[in-house]
Amino acid sequence: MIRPLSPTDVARRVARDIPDGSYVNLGIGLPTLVADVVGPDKEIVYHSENGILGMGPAPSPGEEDPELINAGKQPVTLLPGGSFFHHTDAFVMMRGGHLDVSVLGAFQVSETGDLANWATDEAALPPAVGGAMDLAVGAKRVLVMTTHTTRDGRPKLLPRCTYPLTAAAVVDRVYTDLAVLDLCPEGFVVREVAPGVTPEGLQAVTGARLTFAPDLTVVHPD
Amino acid sequence: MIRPLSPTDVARRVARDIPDGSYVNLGIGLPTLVADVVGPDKEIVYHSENGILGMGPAPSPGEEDPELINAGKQPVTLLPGGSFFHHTDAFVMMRGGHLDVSVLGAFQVSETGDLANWATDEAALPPAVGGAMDLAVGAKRVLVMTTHTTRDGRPKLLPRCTYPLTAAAVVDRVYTDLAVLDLCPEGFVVREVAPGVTPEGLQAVTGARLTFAPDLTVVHPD
Amino acid sequence: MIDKRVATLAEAVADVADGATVLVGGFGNSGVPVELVHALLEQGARDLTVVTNNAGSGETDIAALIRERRVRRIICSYPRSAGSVWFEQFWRAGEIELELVPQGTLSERMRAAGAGLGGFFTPTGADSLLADGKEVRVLDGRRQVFERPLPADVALIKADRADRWGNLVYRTAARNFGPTMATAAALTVVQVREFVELGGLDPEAVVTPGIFVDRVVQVAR
Amino acid sequence: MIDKRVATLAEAVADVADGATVLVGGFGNSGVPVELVHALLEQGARDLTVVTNNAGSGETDIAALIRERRVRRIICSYPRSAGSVWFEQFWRAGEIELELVPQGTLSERMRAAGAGLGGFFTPTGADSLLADGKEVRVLDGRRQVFERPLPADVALIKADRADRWGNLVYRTAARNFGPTMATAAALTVVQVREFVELGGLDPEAVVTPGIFVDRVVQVAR
Repeated sequence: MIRPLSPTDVARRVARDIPDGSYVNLGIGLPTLVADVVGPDKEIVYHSENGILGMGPAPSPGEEDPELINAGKQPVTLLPGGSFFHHTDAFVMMRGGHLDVSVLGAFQVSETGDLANWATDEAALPPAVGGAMDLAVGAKRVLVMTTHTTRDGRPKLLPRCTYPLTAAAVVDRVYTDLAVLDLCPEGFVVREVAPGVTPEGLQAVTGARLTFAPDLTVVHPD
Repeated sequence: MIRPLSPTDVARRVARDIPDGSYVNLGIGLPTLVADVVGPDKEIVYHSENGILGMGPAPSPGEEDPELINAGKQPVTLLPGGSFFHHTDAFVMMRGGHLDVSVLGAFQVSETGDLANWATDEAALPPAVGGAMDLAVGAKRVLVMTTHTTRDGRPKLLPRCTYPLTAAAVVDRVYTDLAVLDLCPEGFVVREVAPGVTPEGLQAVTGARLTFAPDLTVVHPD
Repeated sequence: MIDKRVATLAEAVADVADGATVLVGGFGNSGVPVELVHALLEQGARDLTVVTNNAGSGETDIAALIRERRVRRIICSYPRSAGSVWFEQFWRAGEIELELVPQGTLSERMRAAGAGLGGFFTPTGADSLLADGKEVRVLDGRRQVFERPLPADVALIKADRADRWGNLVYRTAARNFGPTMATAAALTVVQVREFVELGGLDPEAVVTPGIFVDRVVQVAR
Repeated sequence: MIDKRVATLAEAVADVADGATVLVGGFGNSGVPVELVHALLEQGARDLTVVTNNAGSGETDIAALIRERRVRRIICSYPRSAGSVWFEQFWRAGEIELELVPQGTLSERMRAAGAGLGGFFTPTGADSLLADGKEVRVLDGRRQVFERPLPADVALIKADRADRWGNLVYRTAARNFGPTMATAAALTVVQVREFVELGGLDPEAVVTPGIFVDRVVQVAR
């Protein structure tokens, strides 16, 4: 029986790949879960593109500062050692390759590491990009955290993205509710699968052709 | 009898053209004299390209701070309201057109407003440019303060510069020991002359053809 | 004597012209110069190009400017939010133009304007449709798109404290676009919480030196 | 746990390789990381490209590096000063290469490297012989020259105080090239006067956030 990972379990698995001492930007949505599950043994400096390094957890109710918000516009706190800077400098950090890890959501990822996470083909909504493209091109490692398929069961890991690209050939690793996959010269290489997931089963819900690592294991979120 | 203006008198004449409240950069050498003669009725904010706004006068002997220096590497002070910033921002101010006035020295100025003030044709010394080119292209008004001729009597105001250019078509006004000249579409237009200087006499020591303003006056430094 | 303090919000925005390009600071609801935008609304300038990160939300500030048909064109990175109903309605009706710019490029284009540069190449967006029609060049082994400076007539920003020279410090993440916008506009107008004496700001900690600021008005919180 | 403090100057520069490009902060004698440069001299790396505003003076720091034949090439804006005798002697003998860059362009090229940009157009020097061989384009009605980023292997800079995350504040005009150089090098090494506890620097007044810093060593004044 397939037991897909919960979003929190995927976040735990991502957290394991973030080394102590890293400078990390967590994209809006699923990626923000990562901060909640990183263990206290690691000191991670979280970056927010609106001008914060050293972001701490959400404030207690009633303690919110309406101007101290993260990129998702939620109230946050600042840790000792944190700092504020202006937007242009925040993007120097991103685009300039100073972040160790960027964790992003995705609509689609291609087997060449292309990322589509800012626009669908829906023309009824105005387009909006925010910092997605800067995050995708700049970090030393770009990790994608997403469900393996769309809500209606269509694959998100594809030979080529059909949605507008955010950036080409930037994704290093993808974490889904069903698997952990690396982007390699040969395309998607599956390193780990969720409990009960078979290679055939995973391939059936994936648009791109998968390669399975010889040492394929079952995901251990912790 | 010709009475050339002293460097201090030239500085006084320049100072008269600097409006109250201006942001001003004074180049190394002669231009630094200007700060000494600006009257106390004007509040001028002096900029130094090494990262200072609101520079004050030289400190009293014994009060020097070896790290608080101006672009000429002389010890200075900071006025209340002054601020420090990094070099890149200092040049944003210069190149970005934020300075009201830049006062520069010159080896040569051409009748089209070209400025040569960083290199001669002497090959024995290594070339050095510093911030000269940034100052010349960026300020809202570029004023040149120089002797009318070289020490050996050769003209500095020329049809075309023979020394390497700092920047083309940037000079607004030239102040020499003999005259005040504007750069106009027709070339050098003489506005004021030092006591005893005749049009013919001035033309004789000038390389470019001069036009004399109909309301030509004698320089009053104060 | 330099004194950039003005007494009223109305005075601060009195001469914004029809057709002006106006930079408006803020990210989400942090650092938005709400009172200055409302003063601009009252002042009546129209046919504006507004440069800002978001496209307003609810019924205040930028959303109100849009609702009152003062904005011909908006240049921003993220016009969509829970409350961006006025923008969305006008956009769907074809009554407002949108230039979508990646957030870092938006900030960097304003910086280029303030820094007197002619443009820059950036990898951001170079492989996306936001590079359509723009020059793309391979530099340092990656595709990069040429982006041009984004200067403006007016910047409206919010800071925390100022002195009469217009030196500014900000508060937490409300700093966001303020320091860059201040450099990019011909006229920079700032609302602050508090005025301090000249010399009352630490010269090592001034974030926006007064050279970039034209007018400052106090708005009590 | 992040702790960028190192105990000795020798440790701070231990792995600078022969052939490295090294940014050295300072303007005149203000903000020069003298002790770090001396540690580099002792460490022995040679064939260096040194990027700095001036070319050293007297017998210390950069002048000493030149005298000891460690510098193959210098990229700077103003190599000539009263005491720049070693540089001048080597330059005349053709034993050191000089790339002369206008001061603002030098700073901006390092910023471009730190900011991940592919280059920029600037009016500075566009009409001068320093634009020879470079692309010149008319933008916004003026001639502008295309300048490329200037990245480096190592930056040696001087700050005033730091915490263990590598956050930095500077002192007066000693700040100069430090904040920009810190962004442009793969390895940024800083000498400071004093360490403070984490949280001991005002988050509103940090000038160089620790993300740009790799090692910090204390040098008593």
